[in-house]
Amino acid sequence: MIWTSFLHAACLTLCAPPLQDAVVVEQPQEPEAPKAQPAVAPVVPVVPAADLRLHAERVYTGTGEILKNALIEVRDGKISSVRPGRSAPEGVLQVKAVTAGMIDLSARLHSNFNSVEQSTEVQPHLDVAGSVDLHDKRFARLARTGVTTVLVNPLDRNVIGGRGVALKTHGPMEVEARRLNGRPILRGAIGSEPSAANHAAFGRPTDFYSRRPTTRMGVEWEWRKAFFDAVAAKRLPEKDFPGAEDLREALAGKRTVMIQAWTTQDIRTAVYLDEEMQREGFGDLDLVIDAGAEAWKEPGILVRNSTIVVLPPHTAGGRVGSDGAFLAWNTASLLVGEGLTVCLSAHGAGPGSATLGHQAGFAMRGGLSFDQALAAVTSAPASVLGLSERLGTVHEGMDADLALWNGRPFAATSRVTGVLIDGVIVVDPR
Amino acid sequence: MIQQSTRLLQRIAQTHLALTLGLLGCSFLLSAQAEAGEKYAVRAGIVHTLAGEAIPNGVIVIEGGRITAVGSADDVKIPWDAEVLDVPHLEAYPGFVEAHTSSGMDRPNESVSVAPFLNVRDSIDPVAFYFEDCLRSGITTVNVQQGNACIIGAVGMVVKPHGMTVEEMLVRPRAGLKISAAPKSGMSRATQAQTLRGAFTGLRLHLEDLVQQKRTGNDFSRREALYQGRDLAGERGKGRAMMSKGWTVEGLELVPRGEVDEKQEPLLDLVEGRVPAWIYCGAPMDVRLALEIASDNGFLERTILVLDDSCWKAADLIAEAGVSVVLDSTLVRTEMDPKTEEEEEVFIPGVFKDKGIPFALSSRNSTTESLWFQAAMCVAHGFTRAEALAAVTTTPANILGLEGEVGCLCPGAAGNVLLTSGDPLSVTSFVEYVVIDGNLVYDRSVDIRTQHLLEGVVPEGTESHAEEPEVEEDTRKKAGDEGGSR
Amino acid sequence: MHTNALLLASLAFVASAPTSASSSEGDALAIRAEKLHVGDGTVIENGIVVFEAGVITEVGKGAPVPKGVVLIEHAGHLSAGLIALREHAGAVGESNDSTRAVMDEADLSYAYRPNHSEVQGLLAEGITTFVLAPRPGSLVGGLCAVAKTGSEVISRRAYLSICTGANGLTSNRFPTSLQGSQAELERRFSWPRGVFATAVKGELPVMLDGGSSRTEVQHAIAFARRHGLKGILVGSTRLGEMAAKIRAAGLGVALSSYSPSTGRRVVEGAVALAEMQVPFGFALGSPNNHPANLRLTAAACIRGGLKSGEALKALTSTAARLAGVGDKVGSIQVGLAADMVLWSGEPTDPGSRVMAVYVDGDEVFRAEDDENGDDK
Amino acid sequence: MQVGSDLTIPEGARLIEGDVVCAGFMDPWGSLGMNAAAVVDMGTNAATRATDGVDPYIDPWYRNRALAAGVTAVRVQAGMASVRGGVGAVLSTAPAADLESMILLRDSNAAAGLGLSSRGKAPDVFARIGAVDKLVGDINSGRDYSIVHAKYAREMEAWNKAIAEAEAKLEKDFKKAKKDRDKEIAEAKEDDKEFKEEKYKEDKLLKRPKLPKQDVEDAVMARVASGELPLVVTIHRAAEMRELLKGTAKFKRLRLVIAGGTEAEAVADQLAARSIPVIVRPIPLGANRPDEYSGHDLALAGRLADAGVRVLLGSSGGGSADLPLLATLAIGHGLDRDKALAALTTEVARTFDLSGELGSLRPGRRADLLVLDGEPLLPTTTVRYVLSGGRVLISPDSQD
Repeated sequence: MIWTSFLHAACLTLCAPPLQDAVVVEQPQEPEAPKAQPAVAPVVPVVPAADLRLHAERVYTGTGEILKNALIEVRDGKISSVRPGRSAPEGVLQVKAVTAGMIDLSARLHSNFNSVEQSTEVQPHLDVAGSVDLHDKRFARLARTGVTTVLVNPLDRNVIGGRGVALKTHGPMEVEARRLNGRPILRGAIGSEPSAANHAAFGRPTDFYSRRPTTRMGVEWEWRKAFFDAVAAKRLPEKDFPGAEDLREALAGKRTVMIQAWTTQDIRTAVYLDEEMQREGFGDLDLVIDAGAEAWKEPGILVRNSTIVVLPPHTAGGRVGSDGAFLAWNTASLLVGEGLTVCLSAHGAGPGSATLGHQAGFAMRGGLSFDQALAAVTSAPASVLGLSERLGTVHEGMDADLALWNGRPFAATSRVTGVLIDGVIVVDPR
Repeated sequence: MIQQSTRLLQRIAQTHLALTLGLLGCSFLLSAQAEAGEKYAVRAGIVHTLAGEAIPNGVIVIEGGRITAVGSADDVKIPWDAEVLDVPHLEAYPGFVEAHTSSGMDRPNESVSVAPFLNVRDSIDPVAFYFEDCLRSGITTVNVQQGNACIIGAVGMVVKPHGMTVEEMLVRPRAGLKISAAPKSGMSRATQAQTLRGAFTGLRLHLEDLVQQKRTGNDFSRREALYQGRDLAGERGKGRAMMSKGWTVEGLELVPRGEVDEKQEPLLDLVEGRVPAWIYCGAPMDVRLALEIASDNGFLERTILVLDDSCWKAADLIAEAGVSVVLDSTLVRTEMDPKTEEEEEVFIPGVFKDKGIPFALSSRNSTTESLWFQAAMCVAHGFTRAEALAAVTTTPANILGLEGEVGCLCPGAAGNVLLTSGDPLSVTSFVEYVVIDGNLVYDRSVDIRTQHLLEGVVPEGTESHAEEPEVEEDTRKKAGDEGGSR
Repeated sequence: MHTNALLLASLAFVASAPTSASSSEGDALAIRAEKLHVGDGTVIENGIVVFEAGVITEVGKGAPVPKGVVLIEHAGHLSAGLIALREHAGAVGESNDSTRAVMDEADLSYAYRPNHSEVQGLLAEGITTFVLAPRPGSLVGGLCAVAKTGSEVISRRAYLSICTGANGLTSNRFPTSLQGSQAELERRFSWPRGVFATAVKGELPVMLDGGSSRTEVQHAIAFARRHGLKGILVGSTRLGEMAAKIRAAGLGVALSSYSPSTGRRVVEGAVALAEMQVPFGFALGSPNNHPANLRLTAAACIRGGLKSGEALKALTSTAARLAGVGDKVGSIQVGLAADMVLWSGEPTDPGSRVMAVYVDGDEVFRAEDDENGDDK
Repeated sequence: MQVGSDLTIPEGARLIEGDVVCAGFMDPWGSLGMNAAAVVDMGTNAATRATDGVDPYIDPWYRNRALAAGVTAVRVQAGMASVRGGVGAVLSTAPAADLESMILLRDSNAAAGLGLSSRGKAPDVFARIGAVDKLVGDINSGRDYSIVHAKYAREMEAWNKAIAEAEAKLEKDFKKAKKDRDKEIAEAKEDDKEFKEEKYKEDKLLKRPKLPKQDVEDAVMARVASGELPLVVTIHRAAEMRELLKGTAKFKRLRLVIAGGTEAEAVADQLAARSIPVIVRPIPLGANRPDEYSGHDLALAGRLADAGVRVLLGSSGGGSADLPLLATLAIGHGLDRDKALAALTTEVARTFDLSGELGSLRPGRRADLLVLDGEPLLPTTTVRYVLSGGRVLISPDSQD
């Protein structure tokens, strides 16, 4: 089976004709349709036709319920109605199952070393959006696997890499046009990556990699120093520096701070950092641990701090990431059991067997329930992005970002056969 | 009996574990071997024979390692003296068959380009974690062949992933000769092809030379006898005439086979069709060479192609030649149109299915891409369950010439049974027990590695070990950096 | 063959009055060519061009040839000298300094060596004017100069050279990232001083190297619009794909040199730009590219559907206008410098030879007599 | 079938109208259709086959581009920069799924490379001259090889005869010999002595001549020495070319072809005298070109042609689709238009023994031809139709 990545043509032909038959065919067999549209003025008897309609045997809304034989209507990129218990009208797109489009908070779609400003190790003010390449085929590939929204972050070569940007995986080819303005994210890392390229000044004083941390201690110290300086600069304007404001906003909880920390020791460090800020009365970080593979070892500290965790992909041997962290397959269910918010991610792996959908399946192999798994790839990440109003669940008014499945979602024996993003058919299941 | 061994094994395991660095030991290895005639029976909730309808509440009777009876508990009587594994909550399936792998050897490749005289027997490591993992994911038959980086490689063998010695593991020796149509490093396709053909020309010249020597000798003694007026005692050939669908060397019967260079022998076996050939193709263009070599030298019927995922483009050629194939573990391939720069995804097993080419799936030896997962991917892409399961059981069995011996639960077949908590293609079900030749060889309840992976259970004393290797490496890297600086 | 015969005749004629081969001392020269390409697309059959003191004084079919003025008959085509946008010839190893990211006041005219062999090589291919630009490697590489081949610099502030894309980055000085370089450039242009101020006022055009990828080019265009910059885009083979955007931004384009690997995009780009009426010329980038590449690129575009008239304009008048020297060179018009090439055939056909080249009225190149005219 | 101005078009034949018709262009020095690794392989030897490096599965689009430019055939080589390139082949550029229909000639030539830079480094000067002698040596051993094998054939003949006679005689004398033997045994019995068989000696005439060593590389070089295969030598420097010409002078039947020949002007007279064709690469090379190309000049083709040397034009693997365009550069730098056209058609066919098949419009030739709307080799001329093997593969309404 062969399908191409771009289907504008397909979607256009699809948006056009249904307009008519929607009006003609739809009206008689759906008497209550007008009631469903109170907003429509009585002078206009005809309901504006949907741009697109599709019928699913099962719609997993993401709010715990499963709608059987539901008819989903899409109008100007939004879901205009979801009505269960309908028979599929003629010529309407039919699928087995529908979930909200999946969201990957660690999609790693940055353009590598061009995406992190290494001249100094703390760059809270730089926005990765400037280096995102929307023509990168990886966006389309992710879209094909049902991932409709991604958070792109700077590469982990900096202690504080800068602002991440949330994007749909399909849409206009300009970042600013595609950017999702939810909750701002400040992304950095703890562990070996930020210091990987660095060395002490002796011998090679000419390059600036000699000015940067070469140890975990150093990395951790840079974090604390950055926040202390930012607070100090508040009082002493002459001490102000680019990004100080971003850091203060983070302390004020206006920005989410996303820290990559694979191993227990690094997760601990991140949480301690947050708690130190609280003790110092600087503020309370809204902390998200990215790639928190070993979160299962000390869930306690995470609970204590109600930290959100983004998990890296499950591997056969459990080993994952450059710090040799070990991810137990029951981590997600364990943390959820502890009442923590957990998001799954492919962390740049795949496509192939390591897609986000498969990760949800593997988490279920580790004991996560279906609903929890669904949340971990849709509503949970949506809330981290502060976009719960638009993304992560399937109901009226939400963005028409849908993953269309040919069987039970996340089962190894089914897959995403169709994808809608903002109401546009990006992958046509037919 | 199981309980006992279990407890004991757990104790062994603990100590064993303390020793292993990082990777946790194989605690579940239950090393009882079937005495001939020893009886074993399995009673399961459902028995999927893959050779007919599924049998609810079914019974499998195994005697002397072979299945003697399969059927509903009502029809099939369990011998009174049989050891019984009674698991009504589980489903029984035949063990999966890995049609071709280079895992399980200490090193899969040999630097010598043409080395048909080698045998993987000498490289297989019975305690390799690969074999352990096979049991976890339900693989009970493995065809171990040399890696793809060769021209003519070693003789491979079929084993079961259980046993303390290669002899114990052995299912079938001389399971074929490995050949690669794709260039090994330092060569290009042109030079690879040249060397490959050269190997067979070499064999032919060698044989012709042997025959020539014999002839010269015989002729002389004939003349001598004539001269001396002796009646010549009929000089008959001590060897066997050469049988081959390709080329033959006249008068090879004159040469006792023992005189054939032992380094050349396996190649002669191949040409005479006594062993199958496993030919690796790294690109569609290699398929042509592979088929040419096979038919020119008369072993096309006994050829199996081991394909890189790019080879789907040569499917027509393969279908025409009527050979079977083993597919790469990458099932969906992305091709890019050089003009439009747009990507297309090709589901490879689909291509081969449509062309009617018998194909076996191969695992990437990992939980996330083992045979059950590969089969599941096929279902996700529109295969029926039967088609998908066939590609990891009966088809590979046929390809290996083990039809009816493995890959199905039918009388006469080896007693290889998986007992799964549910549909083996489901991400949420597990292989609970594995029976090979009527021996219980895997029991998940005592598989500490799986527990560690799935539940993060870390037995005492192994925690630090489990961490160290990578972390150490890590700090060492750093230390190096600082070292440079101090 | 009679072409060459005639040509030889004319040569003899010139030889008889050697000093007259140079019009600098004031005595005029006139050339009549079978086809005279003015540069605005019009072609004059048997057109005559008269020039004196390096400047064209008369052009036309019946242009009056003053008494005593030598009239050179050229059985072939005559066009203005070709112009290469973005050249590095004659600035050996001094055309960029990657140690600093921003070198706003660097002036390429100081690096120009008129007599360098690289420069002479350009003449043999009929290139009489070129824009000497810094090699990519810095965010702001400096000021590009317009130089006459083997002669003086005629404009020292043709462009301010800017790399908005990845090729302005290096791994061991600020910036190492695209967002870093964007932040820096924003800073420079949002509170502009010096050349940046002039550029923002639109008085100093920019040469924007967006880098190769479509996204980088998009950024470059957006950057130019944001700050109301005028000038040309260079560097990417994908510029044609964004013809509409480029036009909207009121920018011009210098197309990269043709090469078998990237050629297709360059060609399609040229056609697209021509359709969108985006003014474009050709970059050469010698010495790393052979000077012949300039005409080869044009020819490739013609083979790909570009009108050969369009191609010639891109090689001459349009290029001159884009380089801000349209009032000095680029077409055969009264008052402009007498920079001319005598061709054996169509100027845009790589198959026609450069018979002679004039810069400021001086004959600076003359093809050695070729035999293959005779042995026919 | 037929060519002419007054032909009757047979029934049902499709008539294609066009101003100019010419034979399809041939790239005598290309790589289109080859697997990249095979082309750059440095480990090839005289017997490596180009046909083993052909990849029929490359996207047809690449070949269509060449076709659209009018290039209908390419001579390819495994190991283009290798010391011994092996047996070259001529491929059709017409897209095809199977190898057989791509191959026009499976052994067009043998090949060697002398003094070529690999990874930007040129071999040192002594090694370079040594390499030339080595090549000459190989041609020599090729010649000896065929001599030795011919000798063997004769010896075998003689031997078979000798054996036949000897055996006939033995057969004849057998009865007597048997009688004598029985007699001797009897005598031995009487005076109970032990019976001894009479010693049988054979004179060395009856010794089977030894089969000379089989060597595939020598076998190819033998074909080269005998002039059966042209030998394409990629060589650039004058010094090496002189050495090569000197060394190969003694092989009267050798058919040398020079590829590259950057400094060939220095030996132009010899090349002309021995009618050795030179495949010139008319591509504009910039400053950072390999050492052997340092003397590169677009005027080379023209100058050689003027000196009476047979000139071919080749892409050197840089992209056959661009060859016609590049050819115009050669024209612009002094190569006569007609000679340029010949350099892409008839000369190629002649050099690689394809004249009976390709390169010209004569009855009986393979129908690889172009229909143009103007003179060939003008940028303004577009190729309207391309026929390969009589099939119309490119027409105005086909895109790419």
